[in-house]
Amino acid sequence: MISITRDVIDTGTMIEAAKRPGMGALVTFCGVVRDDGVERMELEVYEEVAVRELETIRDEAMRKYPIESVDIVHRVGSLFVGETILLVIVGAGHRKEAFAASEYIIDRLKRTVPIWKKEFGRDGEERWVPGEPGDQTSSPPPG
Amino acid sequence: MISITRDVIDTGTMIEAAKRPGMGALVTFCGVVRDDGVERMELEVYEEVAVRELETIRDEAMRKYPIESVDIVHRVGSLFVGETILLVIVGAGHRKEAFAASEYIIDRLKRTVPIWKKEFGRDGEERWVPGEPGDQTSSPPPG
Amino acid sequence: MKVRVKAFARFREILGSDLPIEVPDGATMATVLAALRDRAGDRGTAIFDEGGALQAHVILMRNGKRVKRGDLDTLAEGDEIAIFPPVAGG
Amino acid sequence: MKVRVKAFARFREILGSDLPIEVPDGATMATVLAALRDRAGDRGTAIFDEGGALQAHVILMRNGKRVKRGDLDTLAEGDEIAIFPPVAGG
Repeated sequence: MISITRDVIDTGTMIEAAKRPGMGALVTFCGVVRDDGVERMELEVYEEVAVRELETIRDEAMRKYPIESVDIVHRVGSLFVGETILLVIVGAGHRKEAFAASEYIIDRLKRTVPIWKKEFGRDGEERWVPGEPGDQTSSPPPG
Repeated sequence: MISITRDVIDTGTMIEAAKRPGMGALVTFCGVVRDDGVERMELEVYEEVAVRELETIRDEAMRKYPIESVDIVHRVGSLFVGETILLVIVGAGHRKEAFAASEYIIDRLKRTVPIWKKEFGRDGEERWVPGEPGDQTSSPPPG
Repeated sequence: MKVRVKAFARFREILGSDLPIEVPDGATMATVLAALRDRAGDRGTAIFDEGGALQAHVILMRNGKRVKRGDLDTLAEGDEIAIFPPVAGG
Repeated sequence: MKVRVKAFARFREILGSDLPIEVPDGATMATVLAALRDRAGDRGTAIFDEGGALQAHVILMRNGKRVKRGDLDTLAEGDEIAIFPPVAGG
């Protein structure tokens, strides 16, 4: 499943749903709101493009690694410290491929999926989180 | 939490319980019973030694990597295809360390924790899963 | 003809989130950018440099596909133009 | 004096899971291994080679700590000896 959601992500249910008989290993990544003096975050998305880009990333990972499934759920809207922002689940026959594909998916996602975060500090400060340097969006060539 | 259990492992609850304010990343590994013509498995443990060895592995991982938490639950007894055998959760500020520590913990665990698996095939065959080659148990020198 | 401009994150705060812009037939991305520059005014320094050119990190899309900033293709009625800073999801 | 022997996995199927063994004072690991060899009889080839020595992959513990197969320390009343094949958890 690939999805952008405004609701709390139910990690346990998603992991159970990802299981298939041929899998021996599921690697799950949860990105959560970290308390760096931050109280909450607001995440914004260019939704149609983000969903399409997540699907592209899933398809690439499935081509590149011998894995059986990729699920990605990205939350947007207002999130507090400790809430899950991003859930990536990779199921595979064996663990090495599942770990490698997970890291690939997250590195890629951070560079190319049109989502932005604004942090609201406990001190009242608001701050847009700067994007990671890199290609930015997989579509056509850089400008 | 470090534990050996005979009960179904509740992955979602364990992940939520592992969260701390300083964490930005939680990496979870679920090892599950894979269908290689296998119907179920029986796992056997030298429990006191296994728990102590899991604690040693957790402590080593926490010394070796800048991570905030390690939880390991290993199930024993009779398990069917798709059931979770092993759950490892690593919480950290950032993802790279969480991934590296997870892989370290699982590689180490497979070589040194006294647990054994017997597979029961759909064809009625019983087979002890051979151990991974390697040091075998961290305690004193090899014999 | 009309095109829609979607701006995100800091750029949305400057330009608004979803704005219809009237451009003449045969207009290109440059026409739209000029309209956005006027709209942003003094607040536009995150998007445009002093000479009015796009800042290095600004990303443009047309109908969901990345386009170069100097793209000379003529736009079509109903095109969706997106403008945003580097992404920061995950 | 008595020591307890715990065997696991395939070795448990051959030897039993938890057996008290009576050994003379001053006994070493070799004394226990000889008793186990007798007990295993014909089924012991997974554990002992034809000359009666331990197979290469057999692991021994005394009171939860790994010991070498040629360990000459004398055992004590109540010691827990464990014997098992390579582990396969995870």
